[in-house]
Amino acid sequence: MRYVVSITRKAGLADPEGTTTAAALTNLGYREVRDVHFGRTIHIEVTDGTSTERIDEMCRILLANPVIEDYIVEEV
Amino acid sequence: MRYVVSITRKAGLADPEGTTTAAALTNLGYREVRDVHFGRTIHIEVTDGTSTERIDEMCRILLANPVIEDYIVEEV
Amino acid sequence: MHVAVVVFPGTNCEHDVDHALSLLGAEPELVWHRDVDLSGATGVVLPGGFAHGDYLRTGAIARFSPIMKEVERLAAEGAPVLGICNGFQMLCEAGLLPGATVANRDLSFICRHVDLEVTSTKSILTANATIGDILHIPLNSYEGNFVAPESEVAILESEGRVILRYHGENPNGSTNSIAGITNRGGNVAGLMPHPERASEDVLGSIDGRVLLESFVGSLEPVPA
Amino acid sequence: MTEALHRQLGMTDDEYGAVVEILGRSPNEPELAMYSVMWSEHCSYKSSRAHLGRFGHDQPWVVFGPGENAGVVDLGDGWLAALRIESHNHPSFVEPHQGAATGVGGILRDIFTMGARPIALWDPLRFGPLADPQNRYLFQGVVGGIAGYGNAVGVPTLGGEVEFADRFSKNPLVNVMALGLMREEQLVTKAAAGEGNVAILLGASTGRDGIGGASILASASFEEGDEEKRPSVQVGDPFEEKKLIEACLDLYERGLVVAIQDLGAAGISCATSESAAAGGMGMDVDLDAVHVRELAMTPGEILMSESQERMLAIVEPGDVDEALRVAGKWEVQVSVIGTVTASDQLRVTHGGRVVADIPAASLSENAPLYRRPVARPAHQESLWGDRPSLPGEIDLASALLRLLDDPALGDRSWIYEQYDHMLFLNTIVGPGHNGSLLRIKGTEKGLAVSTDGDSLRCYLDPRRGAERIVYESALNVAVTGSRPYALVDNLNFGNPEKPAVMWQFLETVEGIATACEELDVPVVGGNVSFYNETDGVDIYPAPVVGMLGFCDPMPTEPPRLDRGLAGMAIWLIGPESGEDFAASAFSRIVLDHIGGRPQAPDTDTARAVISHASRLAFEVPVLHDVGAGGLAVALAEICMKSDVGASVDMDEWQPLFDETPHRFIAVAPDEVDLAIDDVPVRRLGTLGGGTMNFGARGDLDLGEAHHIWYHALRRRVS
Ligand SMILES: Nc1ncnc2c1ncn2[C@@H]1O[C@H](COP(=O)(O)OP(=O)(O)O)[C@@H](O)[C@H]1O
Ligand SMILES: [Mg+2]
Repeated sequence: MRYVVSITRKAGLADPEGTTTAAALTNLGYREVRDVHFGRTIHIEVTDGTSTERIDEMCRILLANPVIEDYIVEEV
Repeated sequence: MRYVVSITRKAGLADPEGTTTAAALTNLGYREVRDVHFGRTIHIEVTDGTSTERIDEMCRILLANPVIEDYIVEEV
Repeated sequence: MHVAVVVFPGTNCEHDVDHALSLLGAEPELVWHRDVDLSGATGVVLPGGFAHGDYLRTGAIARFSPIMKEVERLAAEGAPVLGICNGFQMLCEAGLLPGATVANRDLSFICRHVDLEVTSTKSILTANATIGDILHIPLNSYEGNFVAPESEVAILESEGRVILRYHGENPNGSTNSIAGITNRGGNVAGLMPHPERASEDVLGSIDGRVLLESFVGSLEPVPA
Repeated sequence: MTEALHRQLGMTDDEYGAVVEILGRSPNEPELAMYSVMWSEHCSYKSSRAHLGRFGHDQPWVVFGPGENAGVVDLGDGWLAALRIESHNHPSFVEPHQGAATGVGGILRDIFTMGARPIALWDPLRFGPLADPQNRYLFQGVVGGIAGYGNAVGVPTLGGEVEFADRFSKNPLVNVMALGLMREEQLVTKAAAGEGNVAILLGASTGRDGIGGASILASASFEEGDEEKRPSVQVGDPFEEKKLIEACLDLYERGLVVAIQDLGAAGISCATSESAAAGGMGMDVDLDAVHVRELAMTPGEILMSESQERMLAIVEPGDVDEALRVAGKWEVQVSVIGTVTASDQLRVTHGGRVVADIPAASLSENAPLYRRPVARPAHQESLWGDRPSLPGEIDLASALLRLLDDPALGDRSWIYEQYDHMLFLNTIVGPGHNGSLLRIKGTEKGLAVSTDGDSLRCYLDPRRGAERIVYESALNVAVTGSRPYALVDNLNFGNPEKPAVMWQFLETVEGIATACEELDVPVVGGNVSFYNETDGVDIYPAPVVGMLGFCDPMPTEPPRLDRGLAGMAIWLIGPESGEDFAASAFSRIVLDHIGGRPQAPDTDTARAVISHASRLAFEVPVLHDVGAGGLAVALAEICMKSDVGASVDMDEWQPLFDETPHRFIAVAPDEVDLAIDDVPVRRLGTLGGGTMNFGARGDLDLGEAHHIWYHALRRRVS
């Protein structure tokens, strides 16, 4: 089975990739763009029967940095 | 309105980040992990009425690298 | 062993730190990250590089190396622990220092000399310096942009734990131009720039010496 | 009707016939794949091999010339240097970031395959004009890829060079040079010796990366609509490579390796066959043992995969356990995949079946060899006749500003500040000066490197252009106090099936070989990249040389451009003509003219000037070779880096901008006497003030010059 973890930077913290991309899109003429934020996803394939809690634990321990990031776990 | 673009590396290409993270999880005792792949997401806030096609165009032009990445666009 | 210089897979500044500390009379010893014993060490340096390729997040995987338990023990006992660049990022990930670093403001790697202002001398890294000193030292990083929740930054500032700040231009967008910080005890310190790269005249600057000398000076003599 | 498989793989009918003759039967699919890649232009040098023997390399300090993975020279006291240059042009066009990154990875493996620790990189680059967004994308991607890989793998990039010209749109050139250092005990080669010895595969797992990729790609031209044919891109993993470097160096230090070979084009098939053939042996290879990244790979795929970051080590049976332990310590994956045999055959099995059985040496030794037709291009004469017509008078300040605003003449720190150029604490003179200078810690020895190319001058006259880049690189290392010691060359050309391209190629070989003979510099390695052609348009002939200089002792205060002080005298050392404008930056930028015939070099002057420079480097604070942009640009660079103006007196404007070869500027306190027999020396003026003052010809404000120069490249990429 497979889970996907989506990680985003906590609101209010610098997101240079997002800021730069928003500026680049505006420069290219995409005036409808108001804000861009970057996130990352981690796709994890695990043996069947692995619980969401287990993935959540991996996130807390290793995959996300609680100081600056939020995450959500979804089965896919 | 908001869209999220989810970008993943094309199948078959090496994913060193994924491989290294999988090994780290295994080292930490998560033996149920079989495979890890990294992706990225771009969260875009646009003025109301912006079409999916428009976001798709941004992806082709700037946001994704079609040579090595696949992407999907979703409204959220 | 006087100072342990820890080597993780992907670390690359270990020999440089070894070289610079040796010039200052310290007795550094390179230690592999899977070693579990630092009982002979009176201080530790986590040098720069790309431990585990900087994959996942800088310092994230390294923090779980077996040796980090010993580093945490030494830090708790008040021994000097210094993280340079990638080593600084590991100390943040391990919770020994607050905050984190993200991509540079301009999204490009920066390798050049920058000016640093010494803003506190209450740390193992700045004890021998003088507040207001301007040091010319190389910066060498892609993810050197220091960030922390606002409350955390306020605490760092009010407790005088920002020890080094970029002077003049802020090269990477770091919050409050922060280049180096310390813990409450002053014995754990981290900075993004590389003092070992400014430790000999032929390298163009010796301004890093005062920092490394502070560190070496804070080490206990080797037990007889 | 489907085309015969061998043709799809880029083989001619004759080449296919040769394979049948060697085997005495038709090849099966994996065998045909092996021959097709190993006999490709990229791997076999079939169009160039016949001519490369022209390069000399029998100087006594040469340990290995061309033929091994890298050239090796002796530095005395047990020290050896390894050097090598490679191109990754086509992959960088397909995917600039990964293409450039894997180019760096590949060349580093060539260095540590010899036993040396890689200590520095250089990156000669060529792109189309930056006004085109596609070119900007390629340029930024390539620089980012080199930075991303080089920095993370922990090898500093100390310099390079860059040119922009239309002919490189759709066909950028990405060359990388690497330098390694070792103690002589550590030297290893690829020759597998000893029946029964064991072949161990180290490093990344094998996936379906770039099968037949880099090599086939580099052996054919691009045409519009070719996107679909492009093989899958290889993704670089600098972390894996860093582990491999440390593991291999550890294995050498413990004496656990009989021979070692990196895996590049054609992957396992190439590494095993080359290693066996070099030792006059055969090898049995078991593909089931290979650690793979993907399930269900066919034997052909495993054999031909070009997955990065892999090495093949030959180890004595008694040392295998220890070797595996050492690799394990560095967290490098290993598999034992083969045995050296006395049979001469490369025998590959999979699932108990023999999937290939061929004479190991035939892949390289029997490779086709072509003497392609050669003819001087029809337009060459008229190009030579089309000389730049010079205006009588010019506005000197505005002409100089236009040159300083050129992205290839302006400040290149936008590039090199993205590269770690300080790691290892050896960088004594880094990027932004002339040659790089590295110290060898614990000795008084120094190593200098300069990479140089000049495709426009080579287009106007390939032989003279090639000779002149060799002399220029020699002068660039001389101004660090080093003497020219060894050279590697990267020959980037268009389609060799065109006689005009072969003419450019042969003229270039002759030019490089002649200049190296005159300087007594061995050519210890090189690389040929043909088929740099898109939609029928060939690139300018673009040879690039990497000159290694050596000094012992090294100057304690080597010259740098930023060591000039007000009051110091400015000297021009070397000839003046005021006439060499063909291919000059002035003609290209100010006159917008390409034509004429560049001046021929003068070997006696070149030698005298080079040796004078390397002596003066021990006494004088600033030495700077006069290159693109002539005297005016060279002076401006000194003024800008030293942050001091200058007063210069010239009767005419032409000598400030022409590009007569074999000249450098020295800046020194007034009392230092720079004169010498055999070399013209003339005092040009004095440093001081806040402008560049050209007497009656006016002033240029230094602040303004600096602003334009600093932003010339930057403003075009951001
Ligand atoms: N692609 C590049 N990568 C790194 N450094 C570069 C690059 N291009 C130019 N440089 C650096 O910029 C400086 C000026 O380059 P160049 O004008 O070619 O030198 P020179 O004319 O003295 O041969 C050199 O120090 C060179 O190493
Ligand atoms: Mg040059």
